Amino acid sequence: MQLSLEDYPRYGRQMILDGFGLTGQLKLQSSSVAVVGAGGLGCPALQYLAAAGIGRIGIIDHDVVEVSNLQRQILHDESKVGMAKAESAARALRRINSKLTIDAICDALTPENAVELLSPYDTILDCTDNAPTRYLLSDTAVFLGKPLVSGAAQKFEGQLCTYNLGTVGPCYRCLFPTPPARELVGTCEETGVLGAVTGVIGNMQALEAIKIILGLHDQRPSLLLFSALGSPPFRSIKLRSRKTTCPACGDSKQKVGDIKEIDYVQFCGGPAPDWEGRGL
Amino acid sequence: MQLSLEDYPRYGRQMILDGFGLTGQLKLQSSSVAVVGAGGLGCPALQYLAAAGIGRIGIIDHDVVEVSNLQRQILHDESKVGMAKAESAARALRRINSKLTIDAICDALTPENAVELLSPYDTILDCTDNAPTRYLLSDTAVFLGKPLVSGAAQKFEGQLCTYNLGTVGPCYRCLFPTPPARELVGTCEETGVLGAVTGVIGNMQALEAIKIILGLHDQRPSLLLFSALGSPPFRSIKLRSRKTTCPACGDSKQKVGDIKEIDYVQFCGGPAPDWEGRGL
Amino acid sequence: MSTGDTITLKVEFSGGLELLFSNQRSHKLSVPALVPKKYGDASSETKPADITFLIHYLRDNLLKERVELFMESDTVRPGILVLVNDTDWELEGEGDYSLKAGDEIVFISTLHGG
Amino acid sequence: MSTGDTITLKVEFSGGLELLFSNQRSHKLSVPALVPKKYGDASSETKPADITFLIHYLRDNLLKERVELFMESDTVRPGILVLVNDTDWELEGEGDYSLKAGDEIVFISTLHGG
Ligand SMILES: [Zn+2]
Ligand SMILES: [Zn+2]
Repeated sequence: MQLSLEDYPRYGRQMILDGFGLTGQLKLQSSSVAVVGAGGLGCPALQYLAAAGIGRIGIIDHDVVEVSNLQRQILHDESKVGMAKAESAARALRRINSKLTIDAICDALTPENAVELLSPYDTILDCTDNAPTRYLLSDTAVFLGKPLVSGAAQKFEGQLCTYNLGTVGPCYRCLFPTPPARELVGTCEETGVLGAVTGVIGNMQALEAIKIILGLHDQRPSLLLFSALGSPPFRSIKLRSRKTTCPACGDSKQKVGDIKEIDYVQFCGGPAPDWEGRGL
Repeated sequence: MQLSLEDYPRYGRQMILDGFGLTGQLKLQSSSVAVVGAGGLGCPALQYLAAAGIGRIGIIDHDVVEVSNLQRQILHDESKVGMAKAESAARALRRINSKLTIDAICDALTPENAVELLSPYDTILDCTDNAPTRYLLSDTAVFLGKPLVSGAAQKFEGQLCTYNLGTVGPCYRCLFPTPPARELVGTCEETGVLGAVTGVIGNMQALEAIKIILGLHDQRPSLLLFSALGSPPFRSIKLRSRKTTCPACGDSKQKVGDIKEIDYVQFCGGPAPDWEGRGL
Repeated sequence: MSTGDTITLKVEFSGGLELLFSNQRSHKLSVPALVPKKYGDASSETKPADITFLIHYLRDNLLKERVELFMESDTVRPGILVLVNDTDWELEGEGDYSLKAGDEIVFISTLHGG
Repeated sequence: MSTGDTITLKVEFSGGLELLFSNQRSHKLSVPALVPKKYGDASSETKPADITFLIHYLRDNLLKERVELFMESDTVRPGILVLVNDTDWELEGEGDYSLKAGDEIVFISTLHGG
C-alpha cells in the first residue's frame, strides 16, 4: 500500500508527529471505522475521522434530520432537514475528503443485522442515544472481537469509555451488568443537552479511535467523566479489567446467548415512555 | 427582544436545561462573539457557537484555505482551497444557521486595527497560531474590558485559558510576562498537530464563551491542560488572580503603552524563522 | 478531616442519580469512624466504616425517594458504578473498602444520550 | 516517598520545555530534604529544599542544553509557568515553596499553535 503523492501535503501536519509518520498515515488509510449514530456525538466524531484520512467509514443511522437536531448535530444543516442522517453526514464527509470510502447505511441497528453490518469494520464507535442499542453494540463488539469507543452526553455531562480493548479491556456489561432504572434515564429529547458537550465527547471518540489504530493507545481501562459546569470539568477514572464472570465477555463465552435472540428493549425496561403522548 | 416561533423547536434541546431557558436563549441571540483565526481551533469553535444561536459572529482571518489545512480545519473543504478562510467559514456557518449575522473579516489583526475590529463584540476567542497576535489580543481585550477565551494546540497537546474575565481574572501577560523562547516555539506548520486535538480545544472555547454569556461560568481563574496521549488526558490548574503589577492589566493601567505603538513581533523575538527558505 | 470518631467525606452523584438526592450532585458529610458490623444493630460488634455502611447510611439519611433505584440486596443496584478517589471500587475491595478522612466517593449511572 | 533525608518528586515539562530535557516529559527524582541556603555552598546554613533549589538542581542534573531558555537571574525564565500539584506556584509561595514527598511540579511554556 502506498500514499498517493497529493496526500503528503494534505496529511503533512500529522505525519510529522512523533509516532505517526508515513506508517501511521498508511494505517489510517487502510483502516475502517463504523460510527453508529450520526447525531450529536457522531457528527464531530465523523468529521475528525474523515479529516484524518480513515480509509473507510461506515455511518449507521435510520433517523432523518430534524430542525431540533441542528443545535448540536453540526454535519447537518438547514437544507438537510428531512434527509436521512446517514446520507446527510456522508455528503458532508465527501466534501471534506473525496478519496474516502463512505458507506451510508440508513438502517436501524438490530439484534438481527448488527453482526453483519459491523463485521466489515475494524473499530466501532457507539454514538447512539439509547440503552438497548448500547448493550447490543457491546455484545456485538465482544462477539466480533473489536474495540468499541463509547460516548454519551446528556444535559451538561458526558462520559467516554473504550470497551473490549486489547486482552484485558472490560465490556459494557462488565461495568454495568444491569441497565440504569428507566426513571433515571432520559433521552436528549427529554432532558436536553448542550451541543458543545456532545461535541467534546464525539471529538474525543474520534481521537480514541485514531490512537487505537495508530497503536498509541495505552490500553488501560479508563472512563472519562466530563461536566461542562464542573470544576475540574474532566475526571479520569481507573477501571476494572475484563470480568471472568461477565455473561458477555467472561470465561464462559457468550453466556448471554445468541445476540439475535436477546430482547434488548425488554432487558432495558421496555420501550421508552412516550412522554409527549402522556401530555408532558 | 423575542425568540421567533420557529426557534423554539430549533433550540428546545438546550432551552430545557437547568439555568438556560428562554432567558438563556435570548442572551445568546443578543450576544456577539469575535473569533480570531478560522483554522484548527476556530473551525470547531465557530460551529458550536453558530449551532447554539449566538446572534452575531465575527470571523477574522486573512489566510486562504490550503490543502494542508483540511486535516483539521473542518469548516473548509476541498472545494474551498484558495478561498479566504473567513469567507469559507462564514459560508459554512450560514448553511448551519441562516438567521445569524456573520461578519467575514479577511484582514490580518494588527496593532493598528485590533481595537476597532474587536470593539463591536462582547467576547473574543483567540484561535490564532502565533505569539505576537496572542499578546496583541490580550492587550486589546484588557483595553476593551472584554473576556478573551484563549486556546492553543500543538502536536498532541492543548491549552485553554480564559483571560481578563470578571474583576479578578488575569490577562495573558499576568501569566506570561515574557514570550517563550523562539527556539521552543513552533507553529503547527513546523511541529505538526493532530486534528482532533485542535478540535477538543476549539470546542471547549465555544463552551467557555457560551458559559460566560449565560452567566454559568464560575469565573475562577484556571488553565486546562490537555495531552492526547497522557493519562489522565486533562488537568485543571488553579491560577493566580490579576496581578496588580501587570504592565497591561495592573494598577498602573496600560503601562505597556498605546497598543498601536507596540511592536509585538519584535517583543516575541522577531519574525518566525523561514525554515523552508533555509532548506529545512 | 477526621475528628477522632467521625470521618468527613465528599460524596457525589452523577449520570442521573443526583435526581434521587435532592438533585444535588455534591455532598459533604461526616460518618462515625466505627460502626456496628450489622447495620443499625448497636449491640453487634463494630468495624471501621466501609462503603457497605455508607450505602446504607446514604439510603437512610440523604436519599429522598425510590430506594429500589439506588439499592438492591444490601448493595447498590448493579447498574450503578461506585468510584473511590477516581478508582473503580472493584479495584479497592468494593463494599469492604474502609473509608478514610477526605475520601471522595462517587456514584454514577451511565448516560445514554447522544 | 521520603526516606528520611531525601524527597521523591515527580517533575514534568510541557509546552515545548521538554525539548530541553531529553525530550522526556515526565521525570521521577529524589532531592535532599535539607539543602544549603546558598545553592552549591555546602558550608552555608541549611533550609528545607524548595522550588528555588529544585530549579538549580534541574539545571545541573537534568537540563541537556541552553540554560538561558530555562533560567534567568536565579529563577525560571519569565515565560515559564510553574505548577505545584496543579496549582500556580504564585499561590504557593513561588520559589520559597518547601517541597514535600510526592509533590508533582510541572514546568510549562505556552503553546502558540492553532
Ligand atoms: Zn464483559
Ligand atoms: Zn495582566
